[in-house]
Amino acid sequence: MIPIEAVVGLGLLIFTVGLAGVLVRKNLVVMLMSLELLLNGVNIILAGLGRHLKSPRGSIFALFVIIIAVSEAAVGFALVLAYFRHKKSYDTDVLSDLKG
Amino acid sequence: MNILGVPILTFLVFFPVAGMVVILFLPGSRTKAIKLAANIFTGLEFGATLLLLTRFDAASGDMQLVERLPWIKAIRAQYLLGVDGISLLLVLLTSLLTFIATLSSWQAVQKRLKEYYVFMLLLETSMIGVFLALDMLLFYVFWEVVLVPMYFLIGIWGGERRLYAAIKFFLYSLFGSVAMLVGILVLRSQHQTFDLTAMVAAGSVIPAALQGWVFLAFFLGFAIKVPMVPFHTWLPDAHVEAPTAGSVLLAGVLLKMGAYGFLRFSLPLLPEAARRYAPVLVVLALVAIVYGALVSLMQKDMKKLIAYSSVSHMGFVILGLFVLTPMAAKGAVLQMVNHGISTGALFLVVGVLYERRHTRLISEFGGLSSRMPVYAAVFLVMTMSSIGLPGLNGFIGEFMILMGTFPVSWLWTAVAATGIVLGAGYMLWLYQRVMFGKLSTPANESLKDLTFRELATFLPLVVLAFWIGIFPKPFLAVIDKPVEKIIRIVNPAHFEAPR
Amino acid sequence: MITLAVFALFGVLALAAAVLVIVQRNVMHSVLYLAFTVLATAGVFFTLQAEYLGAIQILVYGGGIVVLYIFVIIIVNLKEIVPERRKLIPKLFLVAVPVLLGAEVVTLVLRTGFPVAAACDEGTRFKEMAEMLLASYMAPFELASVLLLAVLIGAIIVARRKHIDDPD
Amino acid sequence: MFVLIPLFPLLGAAVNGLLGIRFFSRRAVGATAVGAVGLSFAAAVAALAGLLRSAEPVLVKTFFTWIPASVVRTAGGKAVPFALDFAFRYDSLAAVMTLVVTGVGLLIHVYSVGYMAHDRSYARFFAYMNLFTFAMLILVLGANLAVMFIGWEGVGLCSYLLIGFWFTKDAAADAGKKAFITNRVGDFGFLLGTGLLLFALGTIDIAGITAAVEGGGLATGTATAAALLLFLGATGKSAQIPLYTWLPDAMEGPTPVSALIHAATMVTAGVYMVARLHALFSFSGTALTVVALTGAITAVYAATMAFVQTDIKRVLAYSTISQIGYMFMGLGVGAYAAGIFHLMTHAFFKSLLFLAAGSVIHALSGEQDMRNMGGLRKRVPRTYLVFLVGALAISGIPGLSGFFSKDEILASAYASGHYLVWGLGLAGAAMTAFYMFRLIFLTFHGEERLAPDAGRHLHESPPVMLVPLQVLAGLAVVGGYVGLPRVLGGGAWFARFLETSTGAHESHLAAGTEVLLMIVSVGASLAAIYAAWTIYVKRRGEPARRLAGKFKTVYRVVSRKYFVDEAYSRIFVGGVIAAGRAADWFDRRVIDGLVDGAAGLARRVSRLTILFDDGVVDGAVNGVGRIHLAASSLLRRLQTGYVYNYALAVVLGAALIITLVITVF
Repeated sequence: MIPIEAVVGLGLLIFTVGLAGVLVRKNLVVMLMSLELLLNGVNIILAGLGRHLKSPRGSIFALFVIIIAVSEAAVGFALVLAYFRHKKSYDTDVLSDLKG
Repeated sequence: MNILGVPILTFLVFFPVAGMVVILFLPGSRTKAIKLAANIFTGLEFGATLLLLTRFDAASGDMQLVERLPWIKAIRAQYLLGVDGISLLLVLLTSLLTFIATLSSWQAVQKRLKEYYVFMLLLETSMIGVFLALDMLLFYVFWEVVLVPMYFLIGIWGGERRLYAAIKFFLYSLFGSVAMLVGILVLRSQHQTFDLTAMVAAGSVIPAALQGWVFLAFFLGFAIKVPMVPFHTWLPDAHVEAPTAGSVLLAGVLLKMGAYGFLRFSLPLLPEAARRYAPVLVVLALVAIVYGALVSLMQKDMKKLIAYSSVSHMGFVILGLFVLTPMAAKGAVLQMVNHGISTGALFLVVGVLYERRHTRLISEFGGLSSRMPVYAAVFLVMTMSSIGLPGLNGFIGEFMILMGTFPVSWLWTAVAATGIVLGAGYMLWLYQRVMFGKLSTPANESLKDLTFRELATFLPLVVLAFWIGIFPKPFLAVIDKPVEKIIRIVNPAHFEAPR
Repeated sequence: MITLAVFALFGVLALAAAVLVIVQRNVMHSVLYLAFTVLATAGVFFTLQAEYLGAIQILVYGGGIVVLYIFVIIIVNLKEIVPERRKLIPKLFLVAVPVLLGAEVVTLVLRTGFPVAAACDEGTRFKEMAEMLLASYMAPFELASVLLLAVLIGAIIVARRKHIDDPD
Repeated sequence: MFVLIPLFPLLGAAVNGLLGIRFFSRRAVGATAVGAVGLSFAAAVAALAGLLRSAEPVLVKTFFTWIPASVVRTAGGKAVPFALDFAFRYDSLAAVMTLVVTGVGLLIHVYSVGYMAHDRSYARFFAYMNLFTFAMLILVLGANLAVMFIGWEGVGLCSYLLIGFWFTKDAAADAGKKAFITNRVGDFGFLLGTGLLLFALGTIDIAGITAAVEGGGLATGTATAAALLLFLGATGKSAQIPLYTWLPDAMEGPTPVSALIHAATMVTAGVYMVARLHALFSFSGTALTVVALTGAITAVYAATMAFVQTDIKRVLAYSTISQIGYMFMGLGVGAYAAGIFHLMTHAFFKSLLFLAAGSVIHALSGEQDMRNMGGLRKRVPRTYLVFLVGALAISGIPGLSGFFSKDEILASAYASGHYLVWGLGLAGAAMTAFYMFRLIFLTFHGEERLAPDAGRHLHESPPVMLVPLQVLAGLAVVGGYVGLPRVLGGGAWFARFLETSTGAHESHLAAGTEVLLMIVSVGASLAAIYAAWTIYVKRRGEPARRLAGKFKTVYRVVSRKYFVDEAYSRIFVGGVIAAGRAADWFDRRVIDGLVDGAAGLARRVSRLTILFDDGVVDGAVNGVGRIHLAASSLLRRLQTGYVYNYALAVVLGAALIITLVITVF
């Protein structure tokens, strides 16, 4: 059987990679993609635990996470498009209108 | 017994408030309507007090027509009104003087008419409230409320230095009433209630030492109001700067609140302290009589002169109260009413001249008697009443006070009697400089005599002056029992047969 | 034993793809690797006997989101390559932080360990999941549908090309 | 019946006062005034008749309780209810007084119809005169001291109004004020006396007092004190030493006023009061002697001043003071009836003299200074005749009323052993004769020293003035026979009539000595008249001028009325004003100073607190503010606006929390 530690480890790794992606990459689209990675990591962990505890709750949660991910991606892109039309660039550095 | 469904005392106290509301709703522009409304309300109020007179039975000495409603249960403060002979007379005086004052300010006041009459009615409410309240807290509330309208009356419609005078008046009285409040609270702690009748019934349950302190607190509060000599400097300023109607009420009623306070609270509730401090107050009263008379000799402003004469007259009242004999005390109460009538009229007299010449300096006038004979007659009657000419009201009061004081100490009577001589001095000198002599300035030539309205304001006062002078029996009968009751508490030795 | 092997395979694939997604210069390549990662995780789901989830993953994630990315990139015809001006040290620092975070979580998990098999064996079959989904999780289920509708409208409005006569 | 006596003048005063001034013609005003006093006189006569017929000597009429009862503690410690009734008392003394007041008053009213004919405020004058008569009658009829006090002050008020009648003249207004205030000082004594009696006896009713005193319920000390206090009041009203200074100035008023008030009625009020309380005064011996001495000294003292007066009315004023001194002398020696008798006769001839002087002044259209008169005998013969009768009466020439009343007093003085008083009286009589005839010789005899315009339309007074003068002259002659002494065959009817109300004081003197005394006093008077004649007629006033020249200082002192006026005004009036000024200064500076000082102090303290407030407190507050600002500007830089910084911050935060969880748990 698959040891639970492995599953959680894998999920966590993907999560970390996603997080690094978000922090490192300046390109907005790539950041969004890293975001998706994050969520996938979480799903893996959820699925693993679901199986480990032999209850369907894990996968139900994962399902909901996916729904959230979908909506987040949609809104993300809408913003990106709007932003792109406005600023002609994806570079997050330009994005500093909110300077304090 | 009630009018329009409202118990009579409450009606008396709050009817002017109804007047205020009506006037508030009248548009500011329609001055005639406002003036009319004000006069109607004060007139009806006076009518109501006459109605109260019919309900009042002079035989019993204790409180009548008592109205009792719980007010603040937590501290057992009640909305408690009652009337006995003393407060009946003072209420009658208040409503009469307010009616006359309102009538007299028909031409006198031109600017901000609405507020003027609103304050006047508020003043009347609070004054009558003071005289009818039996619950000490309620008494204190009305006592404070009186200050507010008077402050504005002086502050807005006054003379040049009106702000100084108004503030001085307000702070002085406030200082006094704060001390009084302390006294009331101490009494409350001793008697567990604010109800005056209960406190009096309970007798002197307060230890003598504490009584001394409470008496001192009350003394401060009332002495400033009377005013007694060291605390009197607010009076001339307040009078000089107040508008005519204001000073009529200030002299006619406000000064009586102090003396009323002494008689209603200090004497019955603190008998031992009253007996112990009586000589001190008598000396202060004598000083007031002589000092007031002397200072008024030197005044150049008519109102200031009359103000200082009030200090002297009120000195007589305090003397009458603190000699602790029934005759003197009754004389003192009657003298309160007389002083209200004569000084009120004198201020109206000055007001008439002020309206015509806009000055109160005696040097500005002279020889008016030829131009204004009726005015001269009224002024003469009031001057004679003020210096206590027999046949007029002043004499009865002074005679009873002096005859009451004599058994206690002939020296006191002698000093007080000099007050009469000095009184004749400064009043006649005033009358002579204003009315006799030659017509000094051309402006005086064109002075016209009293109009019918002005005469109407004087008529009731002149009639009362003669009535009390010749037949004071009804007035004295009313105050006979209550005063005797109070004196019996304070000075029982007076009534016992010689052992 | 085989499932373990399959699990390991898919796991490594997913991880590699993930790393490549964030490393790639060209966005198009990143998208492709993202698709690859998604499919790998679907495989993992299958090994964990969460078949329904895996199917959903492939359908929704793979079909939906990845395709969406592709469209967006094509529409926006993202030509210029955003120069990564940042120097290496800050980059390393930036990578170190998530790694640090990951390490901490691991130590935390290890310390607490996992609860022994749950007392209630509700079974992971698809039937039990469906029943539970539509019983105790009915509210979130409905809310999810509402959420999706809201996002649908929101995305359209935000992304729309502004016309002059538009009110806002 | 006697109740009506005061009622008529009151009605007359009211009618004239309220209606007369505006609506009545001069004739109507005159008619109402004279009518009122006339009716009152008739009522007085009727009342007298009633009294003579009625059995008991005293009639008391109580109208109403004036001041209701209240308990009073008397000296003996008794708690007695004391009430005051408004009541009248009519007895023989009151009868005499009412007759004098209304009778003489009537004649004076008739006279003043003519005298005041062309005065502008005619009605006001008569209103005051009627009011005065009413007040005097109240005084005379009062049953207790309080009611008497109403009349007492009422009379004072009317004299104030009448003296200051021509108020446009400052001198008149001042004289009025001076009169009222001096009277008021007297009333001060009266009130204290009343108070003492109330305290000692518990009553101030005259009958009560007389009964209590005769019953011995009073200590002599208190009796003397009360008597002296009341006497102080009497001196104020009757212008004796020390309160006489107002009478000479009172001459500013119209002449009929002087006649009525300062001759016949008001000034006699004091005498009446002492006579009314004769029981009290005779009970305390010292009080009596004080009265007698004051009377005697005043008589002589006033006479000296009359010597040097040049104003005709002032001479008569001092003569009045002197004559009232005689009355007090009579009372002082216990001969109350004699005192009152002199009061009556004095009322006749003194008002005659005043009115005659009035007609002289009227004739000379206002001239009052004797130096510009002289030789009027021929010009106004009838006035001269009545004037002469008056002068003879006052000098005590036998056959005229003055002789009988004055001798009665001198005889009683001698009989009761007051030789000093008798001596002074005799001297006074001589001096009176001297200055009266000095006046006559200066005004009526010798050459005319008239001012040019005065002489032109010099005319005899109209009959409306002369008739009353002649009636008074008749009374001045006949009046004396009412009290014809026994030694001259008379029944001393007057004394017996007054016995009922003033007690029996028959001075039993041997007939011979009494006649001797009469001869001595008549001789003295005649000598004085002869001396006056020689000085002023034969040598035309030469010796007077020489004498004045020699004794310049004495002359100046006497003519300046011993500087008493100046002394009074400086000591009393000046003292009071100085005290007033000091009190006023004290009031303004010290008390207001204190109050304003307190206000100033409060202002300074508040300024301090403001400084403290700005410096320290605000400082701290602002300090915090500044720190805050600096910190926030620092923090501001954190908000770089770069998205990834925020992401980093989030992650860092999470990391920190987890490390915290690990380390803690």
